[in-house]
Amino acid sequence: MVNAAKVLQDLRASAERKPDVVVRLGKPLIDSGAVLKLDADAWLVYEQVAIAALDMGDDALALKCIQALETKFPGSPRVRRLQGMQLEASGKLAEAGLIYKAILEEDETNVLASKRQVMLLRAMGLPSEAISALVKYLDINYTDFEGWLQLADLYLDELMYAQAAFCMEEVLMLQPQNHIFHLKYAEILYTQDNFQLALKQFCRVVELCRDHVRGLYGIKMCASRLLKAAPSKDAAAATSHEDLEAMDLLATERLIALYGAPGAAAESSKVAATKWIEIQ
Amino acid sequence: MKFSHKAYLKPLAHATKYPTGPVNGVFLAETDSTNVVDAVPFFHFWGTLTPMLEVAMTQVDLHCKANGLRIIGYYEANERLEDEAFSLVGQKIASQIHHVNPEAFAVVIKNKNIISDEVAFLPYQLKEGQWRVSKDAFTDKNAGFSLENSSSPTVVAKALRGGLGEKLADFDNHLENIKEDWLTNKAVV
Amino acid sequence: MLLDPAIRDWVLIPIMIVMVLVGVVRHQVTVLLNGTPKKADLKSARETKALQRCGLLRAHGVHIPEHAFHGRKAFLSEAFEKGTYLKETNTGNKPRGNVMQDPAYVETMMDGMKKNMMNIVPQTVIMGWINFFFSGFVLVKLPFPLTVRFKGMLQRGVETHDMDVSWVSSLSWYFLNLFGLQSVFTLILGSGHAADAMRDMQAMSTMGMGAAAGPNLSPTGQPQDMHKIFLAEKENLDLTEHEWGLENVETRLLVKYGKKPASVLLDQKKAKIAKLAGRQATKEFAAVAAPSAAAANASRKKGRRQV
Amino acid sequence: MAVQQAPNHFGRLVCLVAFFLFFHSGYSTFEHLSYLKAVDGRESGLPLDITIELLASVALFGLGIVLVADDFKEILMETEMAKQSIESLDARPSFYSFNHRGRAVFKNVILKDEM
Amino acid sequence: MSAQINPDDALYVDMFIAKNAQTMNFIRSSYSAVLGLAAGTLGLTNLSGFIFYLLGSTFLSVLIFVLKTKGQSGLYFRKSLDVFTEGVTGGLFSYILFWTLLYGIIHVYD
Repeated sequence: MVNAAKVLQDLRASAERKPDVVVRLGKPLIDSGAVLKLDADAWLVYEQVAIAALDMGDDALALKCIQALETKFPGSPRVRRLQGMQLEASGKLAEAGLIYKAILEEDETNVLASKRQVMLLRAMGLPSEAISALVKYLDINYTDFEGWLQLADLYLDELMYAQAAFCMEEVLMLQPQNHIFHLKYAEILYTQDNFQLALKQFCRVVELCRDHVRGLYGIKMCASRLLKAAPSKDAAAATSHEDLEAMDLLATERLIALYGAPGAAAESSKVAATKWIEIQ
Repeated sequence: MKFSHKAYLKPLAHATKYPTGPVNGVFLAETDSTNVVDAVPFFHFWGTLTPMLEVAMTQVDLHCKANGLRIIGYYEANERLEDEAFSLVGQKIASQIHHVNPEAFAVVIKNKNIISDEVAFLPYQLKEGQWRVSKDAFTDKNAGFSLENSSSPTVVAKALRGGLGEKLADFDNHLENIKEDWLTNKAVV
Repeated sequence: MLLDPAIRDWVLIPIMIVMVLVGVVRHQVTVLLNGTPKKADLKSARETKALQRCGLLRAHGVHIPEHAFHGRKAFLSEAFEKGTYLKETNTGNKPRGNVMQDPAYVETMMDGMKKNMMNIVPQTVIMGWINFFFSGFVLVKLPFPLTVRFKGMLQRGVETHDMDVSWVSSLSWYFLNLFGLQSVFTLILGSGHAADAMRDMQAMSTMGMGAAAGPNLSPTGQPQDMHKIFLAEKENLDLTEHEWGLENVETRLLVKYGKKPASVLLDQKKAKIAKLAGRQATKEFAAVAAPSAAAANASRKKGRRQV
Repeated sequence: MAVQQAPNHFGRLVCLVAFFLFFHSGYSTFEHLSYLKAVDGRESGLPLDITIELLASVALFGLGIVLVADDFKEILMETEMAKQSIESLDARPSFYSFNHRGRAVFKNVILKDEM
Repeated sequence: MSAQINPDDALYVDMFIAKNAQTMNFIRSSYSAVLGLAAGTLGLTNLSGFIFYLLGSTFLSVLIFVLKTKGQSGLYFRKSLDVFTEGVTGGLFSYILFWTLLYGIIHVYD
């Protein structure tokens, strides 16, 4: 029992979306009432399980959790948001919208409800409305990097790479140590054919996280692209030719070392990767 | 096109492992036939970004050459349950494949049919420069698409209910941990 | 000299126990009081966040490329000049009403007061209790000698001139407890507890100055002219030069993997400084102005706080 | 706060033992001093056995406390980040959408029993 | 405001730094209380009391260094030597309080 609670807590902290695991662990906790032994954590577990249950389509369990929360915190916007999410999950988008609207009328700064409204618009199949709603939200809640990430994804869905890159720059300023955000920015830049900048960002990824495979692949791609291309005109910002070669060599060396370690990769992927490195 | 059991299983397992977002991948056939023998799962996030896609495509290509295979099709599953449209990015990738291999097709997974006895593939073909749904696929009326083993949907649905999807690895998984066998996925078959 | 054990049993230990208990109770009450977060106003939130955004750009602009930085800089400076983010667009012209009639201000004020009260009341009560019943008591002896300077501090309430300094009066025992019980509270309540003596001291000192500020209002607790702050911030921003952290990332990476000696980085840095020095002549004014402007700004703020 | 790492029972035991030792030696000291006062002896240091007992208990306490306290976390960003996957770092719980295929898929998946 | 990225200073997780400081604080403050009680019981006075505290703290630091950090304190603290210094002065107040208390109870009263 302690273990289940611990795993649930870890999942809450890591924010990974594993609804099946959450429901599998959380359901017995809630059914047996053992969850109440967790004191203050109990209500977080209820919320977590409710959302996971909605993800899984287990509406009965979700309802049970939400009702428990409702009795404990009557009228709390956070619980009402859950009710809205439940309506969303069962496809009653308009009714969910009413709930969020009501929450925002009481407290216009309610962050959670504003975010749900964005996702509601997206669920309705109105991506551009969702984007403008999110832009409006971010104009006020500037420091919410999750919001910027989400906006980047919404733009990416619409293939608006330049805008997505802008959002990622904001994320980078808010969360500069997270290599994943550098990676995402790098991949967006690469998609925009901005190989020079992408190379630098990929380098940053590997600098922050040693031997990051995705980053190494990125460096390799960018370096070989830049080496093949004619030297660019604005030489000031560009990486020097010898540096490019050194980067190319470094990425090659690290990738070969990673794949070459005994038992590091399945034979088929090892063969493909090694050949890939050769022809690049 | 005749889909082998493996080629039917992997895309669906991929869609089941990552049920909350879009996924994509490619189909492989033997060089001299149009029978789809295998599938390789690619991504479950950042599907619109190209660098890793380029890597994946080249590596699959190399894998194919080494094993007498070729890339013959592309599959994707949309995030939204009822969404069976072919995405823009998907169309671009599929067109690229079509460029190399004129027999190429694309499949959008019917999310509602993933775990059911019905075929969950909705094939698209490039006709007059447009990707169009191939009507009545997997029935007697359309000989273009069929399953090698007509019991595949039932068997796959059963396996996926048992949690087979978790064992599948796509290229994203491979990049995070190169132990993951994304090209052949021996653990799933 | 020895003391009567009755003093130990009825004064020394009770004072300590009472202080521990009061600390625990106050922790619980503070937790209860904190349970009700107050609502903020959307527009003032936007105002503060915009300032934060500018500060972030100045501090973390190093992480984004040149073009991205300049785009943002231009945007923010224009927005600040025009007052796009101001709560009330016509602040400058409107005569300011009585501060006490602004409900938002009063609310923040009350909130701060409540918190301060929670800190001060129990301490005052205990102090009163000790002063009333035990004033002039000598409770305990410090096991180490101190200089005469400490006499006033340790023997508060005992007006004897020739008593050894290490004897401690009741009131001073109280202070000793106030600081020393930290660890006990950490053990009982877990850290981050509300029974923090340091906070008491702060509460007392700010009370003396009569300022109780909420975080959402200005640091002085007085509504100030946001437009002026925005303009000052704009000035700071204009003077900020962009320096991109990824300029030499390739070299750094090569050094990290041991492909190049670390001295390369040092050489690069030197070359850069030399290059900057060449440009220094023209930029000197800006370089001098930037820190002094910031300093002036800071001192202005400080000055306000003391009012 | 409620879910902590598994409590270290050995550490607690050590603390308990140390506490009894401490209590015992403290009480012995008290007795010893009362005796001295009763016979009007001059106070001159504690007997060696009490001192040793006391010091032993202090040492044991150190051991116990160190064992009972939570383990330290590695603070290097690199080690921490390397442990996390892209999915978890790029996750945005407040932006979940619910009309995804998961509802169709999971409804039919049999939940495995608890581990 | 010069936030130049310096490759020499590694990046840390602030949350864990705080967590470690908290743990350290817990260990140090509880142990200073124990040390204080012991010193009071022993009836240490003047300099010997402070030397006792220093010795005790060093003993504790060594314990932490060996048991908690397994000899690699650099992994858990920004400077390896922090293990020996962090929280030592902070614990002094509690030490003095408990030292005085026990010293008073046992040795000062009749």
